[in-house]
Amino acid sequence: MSAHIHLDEASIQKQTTTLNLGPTHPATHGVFQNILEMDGERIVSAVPTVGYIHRAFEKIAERRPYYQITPLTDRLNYCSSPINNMGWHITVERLLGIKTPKRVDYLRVIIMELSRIADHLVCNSVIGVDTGALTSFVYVFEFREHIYEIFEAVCGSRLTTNIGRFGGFERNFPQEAFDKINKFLEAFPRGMKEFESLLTRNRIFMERTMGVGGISAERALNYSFTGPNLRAAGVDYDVRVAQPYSSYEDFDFKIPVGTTGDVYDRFLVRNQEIWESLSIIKQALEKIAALEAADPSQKEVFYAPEADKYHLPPKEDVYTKMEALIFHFKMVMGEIEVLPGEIYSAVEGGNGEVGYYLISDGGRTPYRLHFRRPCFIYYQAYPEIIQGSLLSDAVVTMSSLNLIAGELDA
Amino acid sequence: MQELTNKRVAVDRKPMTFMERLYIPTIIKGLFITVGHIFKKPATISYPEQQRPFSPVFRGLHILNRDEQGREKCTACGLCALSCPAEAITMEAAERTKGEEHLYKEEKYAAKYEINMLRCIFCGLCEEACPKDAIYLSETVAQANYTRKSFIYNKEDLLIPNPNETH
Amino acid sequence: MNLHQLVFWILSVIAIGGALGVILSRNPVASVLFLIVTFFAVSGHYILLNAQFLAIVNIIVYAGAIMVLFLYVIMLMNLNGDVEPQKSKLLQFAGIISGGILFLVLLAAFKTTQLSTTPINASTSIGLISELGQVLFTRFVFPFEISSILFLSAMVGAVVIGKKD
Amino acid sequence: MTHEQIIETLEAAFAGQLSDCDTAHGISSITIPAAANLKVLQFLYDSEDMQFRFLTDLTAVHYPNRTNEELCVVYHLHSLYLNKRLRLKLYVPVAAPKVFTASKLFSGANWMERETFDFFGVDFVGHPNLKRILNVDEMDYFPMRKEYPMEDPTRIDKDDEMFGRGGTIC
Amino acid sequence: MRPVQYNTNLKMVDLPEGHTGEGFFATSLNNVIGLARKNSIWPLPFATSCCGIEFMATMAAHYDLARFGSERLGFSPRQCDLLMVMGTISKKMAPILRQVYLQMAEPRWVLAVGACASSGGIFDSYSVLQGIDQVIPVDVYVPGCPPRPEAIIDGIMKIQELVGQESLRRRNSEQYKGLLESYGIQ
Amino acid sequence: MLLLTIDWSFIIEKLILISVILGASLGVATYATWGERKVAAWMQDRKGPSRAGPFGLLQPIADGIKLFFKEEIIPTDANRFLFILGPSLAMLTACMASAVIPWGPSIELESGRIIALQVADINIGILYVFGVVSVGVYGIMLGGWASNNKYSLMGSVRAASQAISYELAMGISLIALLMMTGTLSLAEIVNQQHGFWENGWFTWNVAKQPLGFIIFLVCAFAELNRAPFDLPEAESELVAGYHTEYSSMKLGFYLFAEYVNLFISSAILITLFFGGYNFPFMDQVAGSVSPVVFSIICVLVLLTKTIMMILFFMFVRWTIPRFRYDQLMNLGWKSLIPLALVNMLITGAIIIWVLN
Repeated sequence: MSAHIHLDEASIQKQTTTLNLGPTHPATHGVFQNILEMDGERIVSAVPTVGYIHRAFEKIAERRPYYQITPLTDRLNYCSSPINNMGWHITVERLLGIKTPKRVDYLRVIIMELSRIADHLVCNSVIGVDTGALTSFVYVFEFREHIYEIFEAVCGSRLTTNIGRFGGFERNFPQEAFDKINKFLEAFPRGMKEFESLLTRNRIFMERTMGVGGISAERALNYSFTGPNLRAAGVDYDVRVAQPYSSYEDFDFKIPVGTTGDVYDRFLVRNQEIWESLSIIKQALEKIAALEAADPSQKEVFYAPEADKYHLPPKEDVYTKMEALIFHFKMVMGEIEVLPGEIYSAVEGGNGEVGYYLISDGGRTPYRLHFRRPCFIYYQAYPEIIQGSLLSDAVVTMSSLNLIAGELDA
Repeated sequence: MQELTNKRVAVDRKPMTFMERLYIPTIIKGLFITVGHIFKKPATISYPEQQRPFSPVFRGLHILNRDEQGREKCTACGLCALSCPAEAITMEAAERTKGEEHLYKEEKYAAKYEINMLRCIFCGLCEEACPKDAIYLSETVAQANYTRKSFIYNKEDLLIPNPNETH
Repeated sequence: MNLHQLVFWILSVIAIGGALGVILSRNPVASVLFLIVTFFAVSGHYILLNAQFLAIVNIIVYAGAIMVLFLYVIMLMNLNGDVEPQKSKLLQFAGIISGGILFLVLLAAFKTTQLSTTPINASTSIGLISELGQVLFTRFVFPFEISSILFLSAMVGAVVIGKKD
Repeated sequence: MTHEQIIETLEAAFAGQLSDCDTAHGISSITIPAAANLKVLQFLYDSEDMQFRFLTDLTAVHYPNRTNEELCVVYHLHSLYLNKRLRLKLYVPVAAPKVFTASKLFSGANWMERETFDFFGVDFVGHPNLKRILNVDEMDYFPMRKEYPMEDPTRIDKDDEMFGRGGTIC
Repeated sequence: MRPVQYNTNLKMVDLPEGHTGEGFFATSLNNVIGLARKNSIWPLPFATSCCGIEFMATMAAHYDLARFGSERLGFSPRQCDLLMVMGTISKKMAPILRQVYLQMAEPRWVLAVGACASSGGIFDSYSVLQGIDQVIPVDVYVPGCPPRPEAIIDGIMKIQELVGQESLRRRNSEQYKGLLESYGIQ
Repeated sequence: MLLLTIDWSFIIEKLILISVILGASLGVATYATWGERKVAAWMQDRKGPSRAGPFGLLQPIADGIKLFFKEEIIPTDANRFLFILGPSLAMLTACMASAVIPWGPSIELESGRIIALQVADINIGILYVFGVVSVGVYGIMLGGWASNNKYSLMGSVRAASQAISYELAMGISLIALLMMTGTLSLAEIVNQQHGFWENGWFTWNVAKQPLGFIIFLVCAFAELNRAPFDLPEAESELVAGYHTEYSSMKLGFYLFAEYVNLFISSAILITLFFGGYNFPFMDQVAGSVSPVVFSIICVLVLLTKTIMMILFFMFVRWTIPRFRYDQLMNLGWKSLIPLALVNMLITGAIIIWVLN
């Protein structure tokens, strides 16, 4: 008879055992490691380890021309890559002082809100999966598939979109994209209601999430929480409202806030934000229609006119005109004129404030680019949040924080 | 915490009603939804028998363009390789010699043109960078394969069929 | 030897072997498993006596519930040969002496008992549930109720102990 | 309160210690001496009419050309009360990059400082657990410093021909 | 716009050597087992990043990996047949990946999904492993960043092809042992 | 006593019956795995297995063959004997419980010989089932513990405590039923539910004991370790729970035992509460067909009902989230047991004051 599970002296003394949760545990999204000190099923303390998919984004960004950083940002929070793309573009535009036309802003808002919906859907359905309700997850993915189709119609790619360029978009939205958006807006509310009624008022789900993984507003602020996780704790801080970008000030929407910051609050806040995003998309479509009705030439506006210096010339000109060809070469080489400067600019990502701290020395590549990654910040509060809760709670808490590994580890 | 904006609205977190405490009514409600889905048409597209239509701008496997006379358009300027964030494109330029006008459109051409599809991230920057209308990303999904070598697509794999030869 | 006797002997061997296994095996988990085997053999004996109810209750309660709890505790305590403190030689010697004395006493007691030569010629339904219930609630109603009070107090005690301060 | 007023208040409190105060792209940027970082942060945190109680971000920048102040540690603070952002910078020499830790004031600074240590080797004095966070513990250099190339110099596994680098890209 | 819609020059490669040991003369038992195995590939999703999300889409209603008998995800390496590595594997993660591979029961297959897992993709940096085939043997690579679900299904079908034709003796063959030894396994 | 007189034809008859029942329950269980995958797929707007044979019907066979030919791994630190004993016990107990289920009415042959479609009509049939089920937990416990893995250990600890807790409520809820039927024999209980409607009320026990049925059903979910009570193998928490370390056919046994159990418990539920093989207008049908055909109809009725029950188990599994450990214990000890006790008291009161 072999000796069974070995415990070290210290844990025998304390009557606890250590449990290694992750990095390949199904609940840890494949990359987080937690060394839990357990008393039965109760967690006494947790030591998280990160960095299992550290990819050196910031180092790579220092060696790439500005336009080649867009694909990098895709892979930060890959559940809502377009927001990251546009956050990066807005950062550079702010540094360059480009003013984007309203139509571009609204188109961006549509894309960003669609990706916010996609992001929140993943998070909330993964809470469902971690509590054992798999079916809602599959329903949700049907609608994510619709959103993917919209992205694909706009830019040709589903997940890592590389959507948009400095000053606007690569090309105008095809009619197909608008049709798909309208179809989505029609079909989605019913599916969303189904999703909500499967979980929201289900007693098993409520009891599993209420009072679990809570964090007070003070602690959340002290930990620099942002986004839905901060709002669930009761602080109505939203970058879209506090420091509007991309004409968010034109839109009328609410900021849902919770009270206790527990898993259930986060779930509800995200669900509510999905509804708000839907209303924003509808408003944006109306505003675009109004713009186009007032001035039919608006239909062709998809990038800022003064961004000509930073936007690739039209292909026809490149094929035919010499100046355009030379300019095209310069652009692709990355020789655009970016003035030396320093900027911090933030957008409300699917998961909180995504910040870009960019230092330019006037060269072809950024001198330094630092990403403020909300997940990185949430995860360090994780041990404090789960202390004293059960193993099952820890799992649900992790998914409710919506930790995206790519964003966390950079 | 004081209010920062006038846009805040609290989420609906009302306590459970008696019916909800009984478990069973909500479970039955849930069952109605999920069982109802049994009678819906499945959303599944039976790939590979059925193909899902890709958008016309889809970024898939690359193609190298020819002009109407079947000449290769690529002039080996290297912009695509330069703009590739994954550094997946390799090319070697060569001068067109006399008698090759029917093969190559420009005076320079790519003697070797290779894309490492394993490295490629299908971002479409090469297509944007091309000043000669030569490289495009097609509506084809790159195939899975057994060896790493088989992902080096060379010029022959990328060139579109010659319009003069096929007919 | 008829079939009945054959089964009896087989079950007896299993029961005694299992019982020996309980005390001889070094591993507590194995001991528990041997005990379960013993219970099954004893239940077999009950069935031979046509006491099916007793047999199955023996399995449900002892093998199915109590031994599960035993096993549960033993698993969690992670007992094994390394952890178990070695008993001193003196203690082992004392154990042998006292065990031997107990054995002698038992032997003496059995020697004087008269084996009833006539088998109990009760109805075949003696071990069945309805008969058992009749007897329990009429002849043995007082001990039955007393024992239920005993169990109740044991439960209260367990709750009190189990409650954390 | 405007950015100018914030800077004025700070200058009044820390006379002669601040430098390079300017406001661009909606953020005031102030350079403070390395030794005074905790005092400034505490002052901003405690000040009732500013309430800079939210540490948005903490990182570092490496300027190899600035002698004796090669590493620049950058704090981004946010006052939710004023809805204003503030950038604090401090410079330390790369030979002895010692900065006091802000993790006592902001719990969130803990990992941000570990990350900065991991990337740049900034030594946060008083940090409860200053060790590498994203990279493997065995790593013996600070990869984000400018002198290190993007690729791992110790790598032997690279096959240039396979990775599209063997050709002649101009 | 594009001159043609599709690239028709898709590269096809024959099965790698050593899989079809008995070749044409495979016994019928071999065939039956191969058929069974190929229709019951339980994947172990080693999903670290973006490709994991696309994998979820593959599992979901529109693509439904269940059609291939592969919907039973096992998170315990012992129970799975196919290790699907999806996403960037950093140097910190590499030993763990290897450990998971070692814990799997034979016969086991490895599918490298996406550019990062197959070759490192755009992350040619100090911290990223340039392809998982440096630590474990890979059977099929799926290109794309992330690959569309179609491509992932394609990869699984390639694996099926491999599984269906694999001879029962392959795992005991000298060639296979040599392959594992070249990775320092056993 | 049966054992004293050896009636060879009787033994042969029983042997045939046992092998048929075993074969049938294994077959149903096999296709229950297929059914589960299909049901899950349909509920999720998917198609489900479709490539292995027509409609994916060969899927379970493919899984079986694959598992059979997979490498056996016994972890070095595991207790070898118990590691193998675990799945064997699980499979054994799963198959044993089917012995007392009456699959159809007795067939009276022309020779006068009566063939009972029940392996053993012991007069304590229900208790026998309980006995087998209570032993069944050893399979999971031993397997989980012997694996020498902390997740497995937690899974087996959860399984044991869950089984013990819910057996109590299950037993008490059944006592109320037994008070009404006055017998422990399953054959007798089924006979009492003859037909469908009699004396102005339904004959099936579900109409007489609705509360008892619900409690029994919930406990059956718990005993089966099925969602929402699948804590012992909770995928997102314990990786694969007690069978984390199992590979190959030993894993197959565990997975398969779960489905055999599912089939048997559904059959028992049907027998106890939904009239077993009884169906409306059965007397009329019995009058118009030969006894053998009638028996076959009865068996088919029972199987249909059982399959409906299995489907119900599956629907629930794919709909609701999983309980947490403390919720599970609260539900068992603080809700179900008191409810079952109340149910028992009410039943007793009704029997004494209303029915007499």
